[in-house]
Amino acid sequence: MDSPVGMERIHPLQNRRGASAHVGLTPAPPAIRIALRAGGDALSALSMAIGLDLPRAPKTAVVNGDGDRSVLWLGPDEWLLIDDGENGEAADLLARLAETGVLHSAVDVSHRNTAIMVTGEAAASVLAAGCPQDLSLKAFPVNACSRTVLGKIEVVIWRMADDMFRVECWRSFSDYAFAFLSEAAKDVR
Amino acid sequence: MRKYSVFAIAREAMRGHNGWEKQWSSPEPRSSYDVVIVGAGGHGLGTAYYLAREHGIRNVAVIEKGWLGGGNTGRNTTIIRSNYLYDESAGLYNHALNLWQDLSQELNYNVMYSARGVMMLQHNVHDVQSAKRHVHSNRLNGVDNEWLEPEEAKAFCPPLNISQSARYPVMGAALQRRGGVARHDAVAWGYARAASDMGVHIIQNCEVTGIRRGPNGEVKGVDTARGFIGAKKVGVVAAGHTSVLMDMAGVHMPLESFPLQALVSEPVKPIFPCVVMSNTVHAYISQSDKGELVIGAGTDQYTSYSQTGGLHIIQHTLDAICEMFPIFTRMKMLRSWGGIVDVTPDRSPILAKTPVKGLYVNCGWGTGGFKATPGSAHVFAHTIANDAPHKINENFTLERFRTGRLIDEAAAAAVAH
Amino acid sequence: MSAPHRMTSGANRVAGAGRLTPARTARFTFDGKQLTALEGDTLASALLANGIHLMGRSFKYHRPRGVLSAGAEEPNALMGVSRDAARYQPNVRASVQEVFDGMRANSQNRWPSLAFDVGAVNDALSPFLAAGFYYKTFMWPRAAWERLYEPNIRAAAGLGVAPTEPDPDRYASRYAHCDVLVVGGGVAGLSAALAAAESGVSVILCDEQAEMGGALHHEVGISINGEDGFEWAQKTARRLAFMDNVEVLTRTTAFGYYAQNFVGLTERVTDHLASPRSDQPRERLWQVRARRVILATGAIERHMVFPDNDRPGIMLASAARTFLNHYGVAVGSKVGVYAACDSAYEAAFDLKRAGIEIPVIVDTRDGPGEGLLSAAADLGIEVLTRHGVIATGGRLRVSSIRVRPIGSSDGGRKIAVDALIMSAGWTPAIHLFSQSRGKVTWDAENSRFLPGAYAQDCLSIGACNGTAGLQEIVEEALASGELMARATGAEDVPKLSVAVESRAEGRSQWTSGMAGAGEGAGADSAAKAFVDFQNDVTAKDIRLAVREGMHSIEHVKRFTTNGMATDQGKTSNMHGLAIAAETLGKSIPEVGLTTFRAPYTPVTFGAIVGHSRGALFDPVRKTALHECWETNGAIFEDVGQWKRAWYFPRVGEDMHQAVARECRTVRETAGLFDASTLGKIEVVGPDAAKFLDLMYTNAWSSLAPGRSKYGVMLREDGYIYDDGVVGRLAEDRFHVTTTTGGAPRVLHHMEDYLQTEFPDLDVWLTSITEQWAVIAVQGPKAREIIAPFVEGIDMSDEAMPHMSVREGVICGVPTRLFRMSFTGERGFEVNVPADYARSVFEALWERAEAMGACLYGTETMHVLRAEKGYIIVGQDTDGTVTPHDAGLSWAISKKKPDFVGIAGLRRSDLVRTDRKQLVGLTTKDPRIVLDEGAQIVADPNEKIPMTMLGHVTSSYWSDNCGRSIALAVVAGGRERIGQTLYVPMPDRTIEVEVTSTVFFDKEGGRLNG
Amino acid sequence: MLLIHCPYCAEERPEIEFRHAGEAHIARPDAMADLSEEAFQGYFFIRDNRKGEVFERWRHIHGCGRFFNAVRNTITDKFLATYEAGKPKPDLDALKAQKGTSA
Repeated sequence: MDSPVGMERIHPLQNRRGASAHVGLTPAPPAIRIALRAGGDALSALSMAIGLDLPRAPKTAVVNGDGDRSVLWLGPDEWLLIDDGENGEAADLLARLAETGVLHSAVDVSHRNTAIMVTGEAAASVLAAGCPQDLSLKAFPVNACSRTVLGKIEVVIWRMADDMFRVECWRSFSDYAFAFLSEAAKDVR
Repeated sequence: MRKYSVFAIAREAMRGHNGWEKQWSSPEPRSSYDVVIVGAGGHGLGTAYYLAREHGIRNVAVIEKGWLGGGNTGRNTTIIRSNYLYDESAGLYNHALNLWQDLSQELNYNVMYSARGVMMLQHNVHDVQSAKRHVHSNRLNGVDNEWLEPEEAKAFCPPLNISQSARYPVMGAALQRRGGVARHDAVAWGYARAASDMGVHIIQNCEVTGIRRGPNGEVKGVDTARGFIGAKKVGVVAAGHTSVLMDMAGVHMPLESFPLQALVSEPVKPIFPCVVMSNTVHAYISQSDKGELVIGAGTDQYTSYSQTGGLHIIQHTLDAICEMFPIFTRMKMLRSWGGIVDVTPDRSPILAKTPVKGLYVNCGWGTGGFKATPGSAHVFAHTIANDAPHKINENFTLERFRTGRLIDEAAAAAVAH
Repeated sequence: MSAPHRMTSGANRVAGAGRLTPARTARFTFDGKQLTALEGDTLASALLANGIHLMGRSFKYHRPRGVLSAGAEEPNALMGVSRDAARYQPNVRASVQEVFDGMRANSQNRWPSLAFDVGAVNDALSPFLAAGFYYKTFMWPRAAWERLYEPNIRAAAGLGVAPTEPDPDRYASRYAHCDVLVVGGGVAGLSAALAAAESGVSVILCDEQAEMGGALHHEVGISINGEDGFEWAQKTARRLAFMDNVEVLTRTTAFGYYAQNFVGLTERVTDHLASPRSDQPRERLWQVRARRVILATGAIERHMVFPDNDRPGIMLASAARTFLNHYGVAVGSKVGVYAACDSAYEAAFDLKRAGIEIPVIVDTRDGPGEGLLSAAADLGIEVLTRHGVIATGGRLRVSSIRVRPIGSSDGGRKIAVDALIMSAGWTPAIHLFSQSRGKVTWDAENSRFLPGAYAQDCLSIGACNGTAGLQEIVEEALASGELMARATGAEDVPKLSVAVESRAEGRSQWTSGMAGAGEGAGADSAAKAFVDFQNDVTAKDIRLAVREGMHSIEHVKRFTTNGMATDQGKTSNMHGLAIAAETLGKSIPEVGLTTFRAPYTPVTFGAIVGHSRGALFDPVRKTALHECWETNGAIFEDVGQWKRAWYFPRVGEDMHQAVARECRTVRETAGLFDASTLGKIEVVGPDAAKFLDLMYTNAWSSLAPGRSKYGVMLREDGYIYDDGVVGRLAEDRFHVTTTTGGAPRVLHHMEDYLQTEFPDLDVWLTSITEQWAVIAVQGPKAREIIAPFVEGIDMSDEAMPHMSVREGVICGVPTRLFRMSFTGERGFEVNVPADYARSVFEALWERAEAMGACLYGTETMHVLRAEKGYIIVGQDTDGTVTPHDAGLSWAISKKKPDFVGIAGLRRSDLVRTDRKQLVGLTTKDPRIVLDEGAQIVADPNEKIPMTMLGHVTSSYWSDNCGRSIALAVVAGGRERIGQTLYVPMPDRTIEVEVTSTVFFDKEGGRLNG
Repeated sequence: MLLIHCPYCAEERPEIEFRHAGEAHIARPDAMADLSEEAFQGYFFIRDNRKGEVFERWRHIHGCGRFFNAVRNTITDKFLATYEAGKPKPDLDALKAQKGTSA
């Protein structure tokens, strides 16, 4: 995503890397994130605007065909939209949503959150060091997502593949999240 | 009652300890009493003791669902201090502290009150302001409490980590030297023995199932597992179960009961000389005479009568303990347990008459009732005997939740800005 | 590692016995003495192999003690074990700790040496030290308790020594979920796990020992599916471990059974290793949520309670059998047997077959189970039925026993032994079942408590369920595995069969036995017959407790300390209960059972804490601008979890000087400040204003878009809960700010009302605290500093007056620009998306610095706002302050029919005129800065307790005012303006005058200046 | 750590994702401004604190963020039901009977 002239976008986990033989920890690239809130009546119009069906089932994420935009169910009237920002800015998306005219709230939280990609065969067990949810494939299949707890912080965990999770957290907690996952990654048996 | 002394022990040692008497009797209940106390914990037994001793009211029964001293008296971490902020609380807890000092001698029972000092750690600027407010207020109220700089705190408690690189460095501490600990069981047993000796009936394994009221609403007695027991006055001193009992008399209480956990480590040789508390990181710790580290954990978030709590509560507490005392990670938790604490909206107790004539209530001590035991019992006995509060407890009323005149020590500690 | 030489691993190894490999040795020291063990040895087995029985001293009487057991129930053989100075662990059970090469073990609670311990004088004094003696003495003189008695009691108590160095080891933590958790890997647990696992459900199997097998460690002569029992156990464990749906954990103790099948396990990962890998945690905590739990925790053998039953060399029969059959160690050459239970016979037979002399089996009963007497006769062992052991001889190791017929009063017959093994029967290990809140039942026939009504979704099987007979145990286990698998959704459950043959089949091993004191330790006996070894509780102590009125078992326990040692009464509780019951003339269940509480065996704090140490103890929150402040030399303070820049000392400045300079510079020129930590909530929806009208005392509906206002939030009880500036971005969009500490709870509070009280309002709340970094630019030159960077916003006073908000662009990035001030100066708060904050800051600071502006921290912010009388919620208010008290009555809308707090605020105590009110204070001597928290009185000569009118909430040196200033809450304070009051300090009394809260620029002209 | 069924997430989740929020079904009085001290006391301070089944509020604060209600036994800590905020109190006897047969 382009930065305004001369203005460097400084990611809170910039240059952080962590890995062990069984797990990789990588800061996710900057992204557009919209906290989207709406009632049931508005969903089809909003879905149309973003080109993605807002999932109505709990714990579910959907991804568009190009894989550059996804929406995560966080609550019965709450979604997190993540867009890689290649095709526009947050403001464009907000405007498109506003144009629907339906009752909703869309708030730019692109900079509030940051994310860590946890990859590899041990990804789930590294997360299990601090996440009390059942992360087995059976209980937490690919494209399951949930706001939950990791150690002492709140995170959103999204399983993007069998062995790949995206962990979203607020930026000031990202140091902790990264350090926690690094520590947990040492304990892969 | 035969006096306890080193001579008595020597005499009994020579004859196989066959001469010791029962510490308290277990009589059949009478059909009625002048006063029935519901709940044989330290506060209840103490109330009976002071009724008999100070007010000459000896036709008293203390009725207990389980075994005496088996509730919060026998489940707490035994911390004693009186450095409270408000005049009302300082008055009440300092009254208790003054009584603690002579309690062993008064009861002829070693309750092992040990004034080894209670040190309350402060970890940020806001904490320091709040602690100093206490120190100043205590000084003008005649309550000892002094400010220690970090090095002084470390000198007072050598295992303390005062590294400035700690997550929450110690910025100082408030120390009450007269604060300390006592042996919890001994307090209940000592009061039971002394009260029993003056004719008080202690009736264990006898659950109260109802509180009867007469035609004019006044209290008539209690229904129990062993039948109806009449009483001119009834004092409810049942900690976590107070709401349940008061409901029987139609009085709805501003109380909620939460599980509170505590734990001890395996015993080790003396390593920890005092009591340390930290409200910021939520932990308190001392070492018992037996050598166990005694650690208080927090309450669970939900109300419960189960006397158990979650492991995550203990984790949270030990996180803090190991942060302040990194040498303790290799210590081992030997035993953990839970109690039920009754909490009022302002975290201060209710020690008062009730809207029901002849019914009195002593409750709402939350996590801190043990330290108040003798003072609470003393003024509650006064309240029952005179049908009017002692000056010390006159503000610990039920009415304060109507008028808004709360005694809110927790709120006064405020929160970080 | 030393050269493999058989004999080096101990003279008491029995050729051909045991399962350890003679070639694999490990060297260790005990009390400095160099010894050699075999790999797989426990400390206890290795010491016994080397002929060492004396392993510890008891807690109270310092009696010499040997190892009692071969397991977790060990009360005696506790040692300090270390790898190096920082890795020292006190109170380690020698019967559990595996030896590793280089281990150092030391005995405890003795001085100067284990063999000669001065503390043993307590044993001679024991008549004076009966149960509860300390309650009856040490009261005179009063002061002596703390100075003399208590220090001495404390020094004598305790066992090992606490570590004194920070622990270099790491601890790991893991949440786990499974369909079936099986606790215990004996025959029962393995069979159950297998049955469940074969059906495909997820299974966790854990066992506290190094290898699966449970009782098969000591039981030999068992064949399972045609092979040796222990071999079968190892094979089965391997088979399970290979299955994808199974986790097999050895050295893992299930220590706590919590609500809804939440079970805590600790896995000891490296304590047995000579050189752990650096990435290995020492222990791993497993927090398991299981849909079903199968408890196969076995049974614990009880000792016999008889006079002097505690000499080294006296141990449980099953322990001797384990030492022989598993470790290949003979516990003696001449081993007496004392039994009230058949299983001791099997131990005797095994020892005899291994060539160890068994001079006698003493059995309290009329006779043992079928076949045992003839088997004993076949092996040439003398059996004395209806006999008891009434005395033992030997000092540091048992050398003889004295036996006599039960009921006889003669002196009995002395038999020389060098070890005595005993069994009073087996206590089912119902600890976890009981922790799960299951109700136990009393099995009178076998004197034991068994699982009764279940409170959670679990099942007990095998010995812990009282099941006798291996085949029965196996059938029960398989059935339970199947049942639990089906209960968790398995449909295709294969039928397994496990065939068991036992040399001892038909002999009832797990039943019968006795609880309580035996021959010679009855009510009239003065002998020391130990019930609780570690705490030195004897049968007569229990009787004394009952005599003194301790009729509840909890009283007995607390009075005598029976069952309260580090073994938590695993061997002693039943005996204590039986003796108390007998003394009271009641049945055991009438006296009750003490409650079992977690942990089953002690758990290190480290394992419970896991990762939450050091940097991971608590998150450190840093703002997006943190590095900018760091670069510029900030000192930080902790505010909640945040690190905030406190002040920026230049070289040679102390805090006072730095703050004075920052304060002057802001008022003279300008300053930049990080306000990012303030909470921010975006409130969106057509009903947003209506909602805020309810949440704040102020009126919001009338606020025009583009304008902002200071808001006060109350709790329902009328006290100030939070405050902050709220800007209206559009008709349906507000940008709400909260205090730093209040951010999470304010959002929670608002969500609560929105969701549950006002669900019909169309409005949504989103936290944007971290979306926007906030650079406050305050001071006369504030506008000049930022104006060149701003696009699309007219910043003139006319277009953008004080308390305005605009959206636009700064430095090319989006901004929400607030014109507002917490300093009393013209000011702006520049909100920018956090990732751009550093770049924007650098651009602004380059210009600001050149213009003579400064960076300032929270301390300067505090001073400047105090000069203006602006309050800080949490400092000038606490949870007992109303808006009226704080001088904020103007912020309460008179027109609104409702807002949160409206009723509470009108209660009688909250409208008193003599409440503590916020005022200013100036000291008569302007140089004196009052202590924050100092108390205020009207009469400084009043005697203690003094009447306190209030306290100082904020106090600073104000360079701008050229004097000290303070805010305070004072009873009836506003009426007292102009009065003189006093602040008594320990060393002096300070005179103060009550003033208004505004000290600087009272007219407020500078806001627009 | 309790296991709590969130009616919005339609799943049981660990307690640390939730925050207890006190007794349920205490409606905020409509005419707050005119509330007497006695009525305020009853609304704000007096609590059932029952030993047995209680109606209580929880928020799935680290999950879907929703407040909901629960029926829980304070002796066993077992949940009898959870249901969405705003729904009426379920019939306790029916719940107990239902749990009794399924247990």
